Amino acid sequence: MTSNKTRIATLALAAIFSSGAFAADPIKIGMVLPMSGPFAAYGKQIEHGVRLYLATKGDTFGGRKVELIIKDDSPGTAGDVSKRLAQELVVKDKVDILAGFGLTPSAFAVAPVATEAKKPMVVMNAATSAITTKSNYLVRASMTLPQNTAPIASWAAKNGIKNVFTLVADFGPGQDAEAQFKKTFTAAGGKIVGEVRVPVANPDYGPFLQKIKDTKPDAVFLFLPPGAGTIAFMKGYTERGLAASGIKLIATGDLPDEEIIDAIGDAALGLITSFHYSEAHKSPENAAYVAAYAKAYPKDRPNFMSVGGYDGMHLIAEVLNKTGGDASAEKFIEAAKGMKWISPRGPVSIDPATRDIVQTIYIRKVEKVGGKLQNVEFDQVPDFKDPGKE
Amino acid sequence: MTANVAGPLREAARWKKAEFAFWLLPVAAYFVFPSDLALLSQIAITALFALSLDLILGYAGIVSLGHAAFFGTGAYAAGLLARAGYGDPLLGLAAAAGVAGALGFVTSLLVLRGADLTRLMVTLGVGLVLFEAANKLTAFTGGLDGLQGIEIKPLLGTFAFDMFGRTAYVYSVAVLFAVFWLARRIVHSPFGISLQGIRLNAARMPALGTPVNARLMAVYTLAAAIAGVAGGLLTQTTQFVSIDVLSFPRSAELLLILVLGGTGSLYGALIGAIVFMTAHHLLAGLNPQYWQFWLGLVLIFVVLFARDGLMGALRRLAARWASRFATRRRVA
Amino acid sequence: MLTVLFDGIAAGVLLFLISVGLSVTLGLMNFVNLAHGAFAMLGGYVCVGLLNRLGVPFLATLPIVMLVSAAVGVLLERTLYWRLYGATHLDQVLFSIGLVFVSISTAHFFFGAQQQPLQLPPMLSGQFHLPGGLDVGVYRLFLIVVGLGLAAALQWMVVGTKFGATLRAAVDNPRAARGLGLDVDRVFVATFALGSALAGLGGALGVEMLGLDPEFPVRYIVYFLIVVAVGGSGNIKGSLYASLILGICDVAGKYWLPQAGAFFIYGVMLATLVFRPQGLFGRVAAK
Amino acid sequence: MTAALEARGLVKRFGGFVATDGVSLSVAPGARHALIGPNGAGKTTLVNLLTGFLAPTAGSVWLGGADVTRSAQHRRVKRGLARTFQINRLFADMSVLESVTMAVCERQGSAAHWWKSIGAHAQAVDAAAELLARLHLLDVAHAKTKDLAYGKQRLIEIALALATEPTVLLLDEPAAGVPTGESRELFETLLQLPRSVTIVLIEHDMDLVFRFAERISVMVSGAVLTEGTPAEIAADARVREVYLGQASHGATAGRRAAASPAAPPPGAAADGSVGLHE
Repeated sequence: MTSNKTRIATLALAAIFSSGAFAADPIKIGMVLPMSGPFAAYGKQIEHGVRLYLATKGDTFGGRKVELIIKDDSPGTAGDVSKRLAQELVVKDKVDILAGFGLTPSAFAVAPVATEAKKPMVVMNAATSAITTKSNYLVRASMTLPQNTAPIASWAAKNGIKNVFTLVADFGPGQDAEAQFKKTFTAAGGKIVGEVRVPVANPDYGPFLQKIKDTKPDAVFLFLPPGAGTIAFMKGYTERGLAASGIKLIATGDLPDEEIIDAIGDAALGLITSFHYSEAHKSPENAAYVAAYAKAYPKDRPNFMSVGGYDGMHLIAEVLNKTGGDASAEKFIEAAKGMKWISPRGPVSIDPATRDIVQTIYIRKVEKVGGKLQNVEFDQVPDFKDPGKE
Repeated sequence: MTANVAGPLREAARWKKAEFAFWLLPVAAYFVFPSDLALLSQIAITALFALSLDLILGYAGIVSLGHAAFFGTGAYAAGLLARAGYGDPLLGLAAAAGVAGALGFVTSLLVLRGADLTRLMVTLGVGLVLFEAANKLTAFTGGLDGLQGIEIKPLLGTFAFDMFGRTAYVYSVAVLFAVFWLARRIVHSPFGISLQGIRLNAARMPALGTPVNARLMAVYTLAAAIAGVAGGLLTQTTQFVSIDVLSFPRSAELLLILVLGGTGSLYGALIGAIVFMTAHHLLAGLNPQYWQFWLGLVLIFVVLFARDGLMGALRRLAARWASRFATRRRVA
Repeated sequence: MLTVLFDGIAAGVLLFLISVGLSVTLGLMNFVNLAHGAFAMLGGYVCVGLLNRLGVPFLATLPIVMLVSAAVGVLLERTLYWRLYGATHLDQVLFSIGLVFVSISTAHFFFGAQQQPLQLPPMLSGQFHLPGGLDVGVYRLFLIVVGLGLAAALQWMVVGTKFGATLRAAVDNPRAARGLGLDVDRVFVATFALGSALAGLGGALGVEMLGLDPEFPVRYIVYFLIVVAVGGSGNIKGSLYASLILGICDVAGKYWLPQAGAFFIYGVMLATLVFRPQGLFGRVAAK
Repeated sequence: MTAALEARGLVKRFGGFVATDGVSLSVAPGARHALIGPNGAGKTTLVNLLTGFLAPTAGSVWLGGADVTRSAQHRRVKRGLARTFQINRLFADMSVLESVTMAVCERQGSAAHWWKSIGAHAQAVDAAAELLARLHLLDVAHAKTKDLAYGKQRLIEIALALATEPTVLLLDEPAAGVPTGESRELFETLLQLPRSVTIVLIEHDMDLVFRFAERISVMVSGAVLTEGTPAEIAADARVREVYLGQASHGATAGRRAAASPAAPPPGAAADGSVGLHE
């Protein structure tokens, strides 16, 4: 009896001590991001978002101070590198949470580590739909490609666009976007009059543009990796008078994202896209975010990747507040499921079933706002789930 | 007569003390850096890859800008096999070696034509075509997203691949050593010597009755197979294949590693890999954006002023010590 | 239809413009300068910089671009390149790859990772239509004119002038040339300067269609090599024809058979290398 | 009886230039046959045609009564046809013993062995060592080729050829660039070669030629002018005609060689052979 009591007492004590112990020490977040090489801009923006959150909202949640450890997995497409870094973060740096992931391959490669090490994994950009299915400890705070593709397709079908010519870069994301667009657009009664997959590093879009011009579709659906290709295409589009001849240009919003829209220049005017974030989004949250960002990083403009980092960090913070600083995988994911908040991008929530993000997708048009090229939102699809999983 | 005349020739093939010492390093590393095993096993794999390039470049004198083609082929071969349910590591390596070797044999027919410049471009071209193919055949390779869902069975049915990378490390180092030992025998054998003959004076060899092309095809195929094994190892230890294994930068980087370490001496490949990977790891940690800059400078310096790489430097150092030691003896 | 042909020619000429510099250094000096793309990138940045920061008109930037590239070329030639004239092709490749790495980081440091915007003067942008459904892009037309002019000039220089003769002699057999009292070093410097200037010009003219960011030297290295490989290094006509053929095939291929993607152009390169190592138009090496 | 080596109407054109103009030549087994003629007469080109280093434009080559016109260089070597080069083609970074053993392995058919180290191939090493002893090279057996004096290197050039145990040996100016004293010594060794080896010699130094050869063919501008015993050749007016004004030839040979087409192209320095030459 007494022995029992004492045993219980000791257990209680132990519990207190242990809990007290972990409440004290900081919580380590290991981030895997491309900081150099072709996708260096991704890593930069995501890091900005995360640090901005910690700078504005403080760095202690659920009684534990947050500590960031960032690893460069450049080129960002080499899964073996990302996986090794994740392993090091877990084994050597003893991190409690894995986060970041600029591109799909690194997320895919790291997911098994999260599962085996029982660490929560927060995806802040990588956008292939299937990622969340690769580990039960994985939650996504950014977006999925189909999620941003379907709305523009249905919008096009609704707004008198009958025939569409699709042009995508010939790699995983491009093919996914093409597939999703076709699915939604044809289901809504639209017709695909031509489709082209162009090499990722393609020096000249002339022939494709000419082909489009000769096919005379109502609109072109475009998916290219941000960078040289996009710019060359947009310029050619105006040069060859496709814009003038009334062929609309529709795409997902990463094409004219704030990082490169200035490099595209006025050629981007009139481009219609569907996306979850625009610097021009009208809401007090975003106004505050944009202001803070401009103050912290005057040389850059906030884009969807920075918001991915920002919201990812918000998710982690809220979860810690909820669990009182406990970051063990099961508890973390349970707390994350169904979580709702107002992000700079608008209202978002985590789908309890898929651990993927549910958010409002906006239809935007590129216009000059105060001499600055912006994606101005004029229509929206609220609380839109990733259709890629159906 | 042979005994004393052949002496020095045999001596060359005999294992030196320094070599035994060298091979104690990986063993020591296992205990000294228990939490860096993931990195260490990738160093071992890179070393193996560099070794395969050294065989064709350092010994036979075949230049290549597309050696990643075989590395990648091996990686995908092992990966696809494992995904098809045949997850036994050794079986996977065998397959990787086989497929990559076959590819090596076929492409050797193209590569052996023409001089250095042509070879550089042909190897480059082959590499590019393979990359493009892997990128297009998403159904097989997963394209840019990479090949996942690879289940590797425990090594020898008992040692599972753990997250700390213990099994992976021991496995990689063991394979590296085995292949190194084989390569070491080869380069000291008549076959190996004739390869060096071809490198030193290709025009003379036929006049000695050497079927030059046959020899080169043989070694090219062998090197391809070894590169394939390295690729297979990477797949098995990371349980993932990204299209990056076929990329041009990988080939260029490998060339760089080998030259840094020193061509034509198997240890150059190993040391190059160790130094390069460690430097990359540290520099990338310090300032990710600009580590390439220093890399470039080092490369330029090596080519201009230290063409025999780290091995050369070590040799000179050893020589100096030896002489100093000798003089001290004399003084005493 | 006609438009496709026109675009093909334009694309070909662009290929010619960005690779002719390499054809000069490689073919005439037998130096594998993989850092060719770095010089092209330099030209691009100089052009964009003058245009956007100092507001120099586009056409006016071109001569400045050539001068700057040439100057940098000479500087590097005198300090580094000359050391490797005797060296093996492998060493030259490694050396120039090193240079490429350095150039990438340097560009990244000064201009950042993003694409550089280039706004063409109105007189060079847009398109006009000719009867028979031929749409002519003004800038493309401009490229064609420049390219063909350049080709003619170079051809004349190499074949028709004393300098050309001296150069060929100096390359074919430096020892003999020195014996004949030619200043081989001077010739090589001049040639290298020319190669760099051409690279810079190609880069500047290419920005509009190829874009410009630090990865430039690596991204298009393949295309330079393909042209040289197919054209046969060292003869200007060869690279021009090769570029035109590649350009037209590439454009036509993309227009009618987009699935083929980049395979096509690589295929051409490999086939050429295997069956005619000296290039389609290369003179058979004496060895 | 069949000739050890025979050329029938060999022709070689480089573009418009005819280097070899219908050469027919028959060398009897065990012969000591010399091939002379002014520079540019096409002697070396002929050797290259005979050994398969070049493919003839027309004509055929017969070795021990078999047509080898189509067979590759290394095949002809296996059939017993060996040569030395006018300009050293050696293995700069190998030890003398190593390179000769390598050649011996090639002949003994063990060159493709990849398991046992070359030093452990006793037969090969012994054979190589004996050969070196015969050429008085045993003392430098372990020296690096590039560290040896030019005279020694010429001997190695010959040693490599002998290592293939030829029945027919083509010597392309074996004494070129060798100081007179050493060249005598060198020819002593050549004279000691067994009769089982048929020797065709190209040489400019007339005294050496006349001491060594039993038959001499004179080549002029790619064709055989005449053939005969040394006495006949010495008496032949046309031959004098050819050599008139060539008195100082032996002296100028070296300098000419540098500029002659046989000189390696620039950049060949990489293979070490040219470096050795200078």
